[in-house]
Amino acid sequence: MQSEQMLLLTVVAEAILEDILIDEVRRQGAAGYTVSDTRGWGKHGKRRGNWRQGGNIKLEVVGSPDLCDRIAKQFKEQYEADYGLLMFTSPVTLKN
Amino acid sequence: MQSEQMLLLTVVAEAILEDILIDEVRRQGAAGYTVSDTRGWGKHGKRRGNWRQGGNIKLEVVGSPDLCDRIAKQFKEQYEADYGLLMFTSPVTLKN
Amino acid sequence: MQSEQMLLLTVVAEAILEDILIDEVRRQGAAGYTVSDTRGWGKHGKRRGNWRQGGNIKLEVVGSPDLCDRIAKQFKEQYEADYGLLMFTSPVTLKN
Amino acid sequence: MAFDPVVLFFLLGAIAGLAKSDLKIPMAIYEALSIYLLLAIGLHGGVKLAESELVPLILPGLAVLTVGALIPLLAFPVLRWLGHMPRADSASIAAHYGSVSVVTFSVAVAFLAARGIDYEGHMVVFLVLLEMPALVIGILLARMGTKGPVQWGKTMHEVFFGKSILLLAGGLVIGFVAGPELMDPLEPMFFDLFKGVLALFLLEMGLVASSRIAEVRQYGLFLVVFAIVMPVVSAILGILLGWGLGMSLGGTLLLATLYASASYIAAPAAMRIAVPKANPALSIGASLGVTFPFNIFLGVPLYFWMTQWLYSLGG
Amino acid sequence: MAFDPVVLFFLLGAIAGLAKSDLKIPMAIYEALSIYLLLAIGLHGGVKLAESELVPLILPGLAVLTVGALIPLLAFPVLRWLGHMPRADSASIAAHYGSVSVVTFSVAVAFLAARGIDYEGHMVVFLVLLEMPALVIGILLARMGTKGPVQWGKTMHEVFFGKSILLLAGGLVIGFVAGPELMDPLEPMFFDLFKGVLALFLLEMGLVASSRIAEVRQYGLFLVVFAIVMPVVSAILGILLGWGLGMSLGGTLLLATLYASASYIAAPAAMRIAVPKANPALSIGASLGVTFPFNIFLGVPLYFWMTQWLYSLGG
Amino acid sequence: MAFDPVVLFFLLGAIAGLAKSDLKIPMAIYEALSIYLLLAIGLHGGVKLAESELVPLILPGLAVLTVGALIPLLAFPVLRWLGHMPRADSASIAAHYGSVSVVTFSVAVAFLAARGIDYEGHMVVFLVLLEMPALVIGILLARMGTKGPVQWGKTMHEVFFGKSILLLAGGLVIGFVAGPELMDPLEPMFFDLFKGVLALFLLEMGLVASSRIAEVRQYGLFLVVFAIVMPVVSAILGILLGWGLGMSLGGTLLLATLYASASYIAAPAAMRIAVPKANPALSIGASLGVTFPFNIFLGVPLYFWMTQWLYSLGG
Ligand SMILES: Nc1ncnc2c1ncn2[C@@H]1O[C@H](COP(=O)(O)O)[C@@H](O)[C@H]1O
Ligand SMILES: Nc1ncnc2c1ncn2[C@@H]1O[C@H](COP(=O)(O)O)[C@@H](O)[C@H]1O
Ligand SMILES: Nc1ncnc2c1ncn2[C@@H]1O[C@H](COP(=O)(O)O)[C@@H](O)[C@H]1O
Ligand code: NA
Ligand code: NA
Ligand code: NA
Repeated sequence: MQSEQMLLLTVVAEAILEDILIDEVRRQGAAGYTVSDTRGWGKHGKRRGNWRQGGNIKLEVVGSPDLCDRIAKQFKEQYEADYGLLMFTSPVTLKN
Repeated sequence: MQSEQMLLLTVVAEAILEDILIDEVRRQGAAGYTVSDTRGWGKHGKRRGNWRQGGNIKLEVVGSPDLCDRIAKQFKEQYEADYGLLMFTSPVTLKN
Repeated sequence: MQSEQMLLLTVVAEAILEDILIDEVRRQGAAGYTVSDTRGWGKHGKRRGNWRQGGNIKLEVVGSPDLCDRIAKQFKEQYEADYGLLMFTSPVTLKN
Repeated sequence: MAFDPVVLFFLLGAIAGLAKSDLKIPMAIYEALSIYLLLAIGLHGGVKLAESELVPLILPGLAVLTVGALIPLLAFPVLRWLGHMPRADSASIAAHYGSVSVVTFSVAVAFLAARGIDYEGHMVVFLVLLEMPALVIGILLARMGTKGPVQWGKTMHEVFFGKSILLLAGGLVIGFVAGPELMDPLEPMFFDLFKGVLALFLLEMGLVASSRIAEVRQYGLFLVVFAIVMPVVSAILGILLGWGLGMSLGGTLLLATLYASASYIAAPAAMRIAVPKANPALSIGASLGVTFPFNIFLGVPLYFWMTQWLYSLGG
Repeated sequence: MAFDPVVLFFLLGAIAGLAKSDLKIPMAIYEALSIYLLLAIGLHGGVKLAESELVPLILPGLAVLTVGALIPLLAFPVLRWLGHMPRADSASIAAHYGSVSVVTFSVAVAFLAARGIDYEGHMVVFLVLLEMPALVIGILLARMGTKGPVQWGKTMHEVFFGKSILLLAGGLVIGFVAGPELMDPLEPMFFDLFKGVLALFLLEMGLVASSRIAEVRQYGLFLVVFAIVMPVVSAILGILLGWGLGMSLGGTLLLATLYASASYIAAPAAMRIAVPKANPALSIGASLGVTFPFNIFLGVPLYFWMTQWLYSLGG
Repeated sequence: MAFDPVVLFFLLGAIAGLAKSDLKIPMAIYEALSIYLLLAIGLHGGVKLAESELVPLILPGLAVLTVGALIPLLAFPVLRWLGHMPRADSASIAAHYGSVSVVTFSVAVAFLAARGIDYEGHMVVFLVLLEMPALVIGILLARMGTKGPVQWGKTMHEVFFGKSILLLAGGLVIGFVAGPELMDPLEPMFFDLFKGVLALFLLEMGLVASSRIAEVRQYGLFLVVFAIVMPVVSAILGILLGWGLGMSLGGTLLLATLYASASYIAAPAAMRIAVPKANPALSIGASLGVTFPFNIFLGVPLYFWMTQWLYSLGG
């Protein structure tokens, strides 16, 4: 994993999408993912996080630029139009 | 949003500041924000997160360097002296 | 803290390691740390986060490249073989 | 009118929300309270069911289902052509109003208990049955005239194995299998505390609803009026059907309340997956911000009064 | 001295904390327990109040408030000039000690219940009233001699619509409006479980307090002595006032306990916003790490003994 | 066989898990339920202990401990040489089966209560005592033949001040010190609700176990057979010992259940730190995915039947 430049893909999305997004990440061949609960505000209004599905999740995947691109492209096509969604990547250096 | 280099501004602060910080972020014109609960330790001692106001929040804003600078400057002036506060930015590439 | 390029070291690990990892971070001389609860999946299988020790934590430390390296090296030696562990760094600009 | 104290907890929550108080029910507690209520209602019904005969329930059950299916079919054209709302939103809102609210049902149960009025044990079976069909109808209404595959598998899974149906039906079966005697040691938890938990849940509902009222206001008067008139119309259907089926006074009130109530746990989850184009703020805003408080404060007493009036004629 | 088992839970929590056990009460549970306690105390008081007359309470209420306002004014100069503490810290600590602790009050209520001693229902009204004024006085003390605007709006909002006041007052009103009869179905939740929830809360308090003791030690002996002497002085004021007002033995103990107790829910939140220069570790360390355990283990029995002694003279 | 309704909650949870329902018990609630159960079991035992004499317990206690220590020593060679498992895994699994499960014990307590059968109060003392030694033996077994320092300090701390022992022992002492009378106001919380909380906990256990069953299947039939045969063998040891010590029927069933049960709270935490090379999926999979459901559905009734049979001979 260490030779190539790796990216961290961060996806913030409505909590109801958690299982669907995770399945996609595994299908695309990621080596792992990390999920946490968040709340927030954006174009789709306020996500208070009072209850599970009224909040957001943050899904993070460390992978090759190619993998991150593929995942982001897929999510953009399928979910951006109808769901709260924010995606960005940043360069990281793996330490293990 | 995509043409320019975007930054991710991360703010770790005492949980009691959540509403105040969020108001400021919206006033400065951010397009959104994401909040999560954290705990930690720093110059102001240990923040165990046993109860809501004994913990920290992490507030994240993706925006232009200018926006992030403005927000960070405002927070630094108003809260750094008296409250637990950590702020940093990192470059990100938007994917939606 | 501002002159030198700083790094954000992110460590995702089994929740049971929280106290041990934190002690090490302080021993290595970090100025602070931030912890949050996460769940995920990787080489060591699924970490559902149903209960405290069935989930992961995310430990974040902002520090000099040298500090982050020392911490990551120590964790790699002691925990990588036997525990779920992911570590990476990314460059950040301190704003306070 | 002397309000049951539980609805005052809703008021307290709403005040806290409107006053932007720092009072917050943690998400984990909200989830736990809703799990408790679903289970307890199911267990309660199961125990009552264990004491009644099942075969004579089949025909009335079908009637209750059929009339229940009319509600979204009635609501949809009103929303679409009277309200000029997009197809997806009309379908989603229709589904919410065709489905049912466990908490509104619980408030009506408490209303009866406070007056010492009994009701048929199988009402909880109807509650379980009524939760689903409206969701399917809503999805079909949303699909008509559009193309592309609907995620049926995922959606049906969401509905059948969603926690609402699962806990209600699970509790029903456990209560039925165990019967009153074996359930005895579980009574302090699932029966004695029921109204207290309901009160705490209503506190949280008030907090949430207060934020939804502001949102629904944006969408104009039509939706607010719909959110008040629709439940009354549905309740009248329920009262007539209950009376026609020869149900008890209490049972008829519960049926009217079921028809009048709008879902905000199962429906939003299912609709978000199956009809992504529908704006959830609209449907939740109407059902939680308007219909829910209307029902618990005015609706239930009104339906009770109407039922009593009808039954005094018939008797 | 036979301790009430609830205070032993505090001890257990403190031992777990000092031994660095992995026992942790999740944040959501802590929040839920505190919401419960505030509501239950409010409801309890409301029901009792529904049975008493309100008008004769106005004068005693004013007296209780006035003497209560003396406490922070007494504490401030001691902290500032005897303790050589910064103005902001002196003011903030004074506010904490002028305000009240619902859990200490609850322990005293349990103490009376275990002995079958009754008390005036309006004590909870005093609890609500006493929570606020000291905070305002503390803020004013902090402002004197400094410039720049105080965030009054935000602070007053924090105080009045903070969850403490809101739930206490809300519970009080609901209990009062509903009265004993309608509250009956809520009893298993809000009355029968009260002491059990208090025990669990004290377990968590022990965990937290144990970490605070270490912190307060850093600030030297003065603060520790203050955190023990101040409550005793305040309690004596309360005993004399209760006696002067002709209150019952139980009521006087509760008044003494209110005066003696130091806030650690409402005050820290309000002071953190209004007096940001004050170090919260100092005020919470003293109130939670020293005064709270002192009060529940030694203070309450001591104040009871003093009250009994005074009343045996008078009787 | 009429199942106690509490075990049906396990089934409901397992069905929800296997059907990939969205039902989830929030982590905070899981933690709270387990804290409650540990405390309540401790308090229960403490109160019962307050009514019995302590000195005559020393010799039986030693016997129970000695036989208990045999269990991991018996399990280890079976796993290592019959199952060809790595040393670390064999040791860790042996430790899990030598230690005990509080929830399995609770189900047996409920089993007795439903049948009105009494048992010795000091069984909870045995529960506390049996939790630890197997963990130490497991660690020693893992160390034999390997080098490098074992983190004894950390591990012993994990065991002695882990929440399991701390809450059980703490509850025991509080219940003992307070005695039945002072514990009275805590009864609605810690006694009346016990079975209801157990039901909710079993719901969550079902959810978790369902995901573990899939995992344990990967490791082949040997582990599954071990996870069923081992508890039966241990139970037989317990029945013979209880009978030999002249314990009551109820006490002997509880002893058999303690021996038969495998830990999944204290042991996993301790082993993860002390024997990091052991794969936790194996030990938790076996104890939670197989042994736990086996014990609550079939084991406890079986051990009861065996105990009754033996006692009918002896009697
Ligand atoms: N500029 C932003 N910075 C940080 N988080 C954002 C931003 N925009 C959106 N988000 C997060 O992404 C979620 C969905 O965004 P949206 O689709 O814009 O509603 C929001 O609820 C926020 O949590
Ligand atoms: N060097 C650091 N790395 C990561 N997090 C930090 C660091 N310093 C401070 N923090 C976080 O920021 C909060 C406030 O910091 P402080 O003002 O230094 O007490 C702490 O409670 C930590 O959660
Ligand atoms: N490629 C990845 N991207 C994001 N998170 C990961 C990745 N790999 C592992 N993780 C996280 O690190 C934890 C431990 O990883 P592992 O040791 O691979 O099981 C997992 O449970 C995930 O939460
Ligand atoms: Na309906
Ligand atoms: Na006071
Ligand atoms: Na065992």
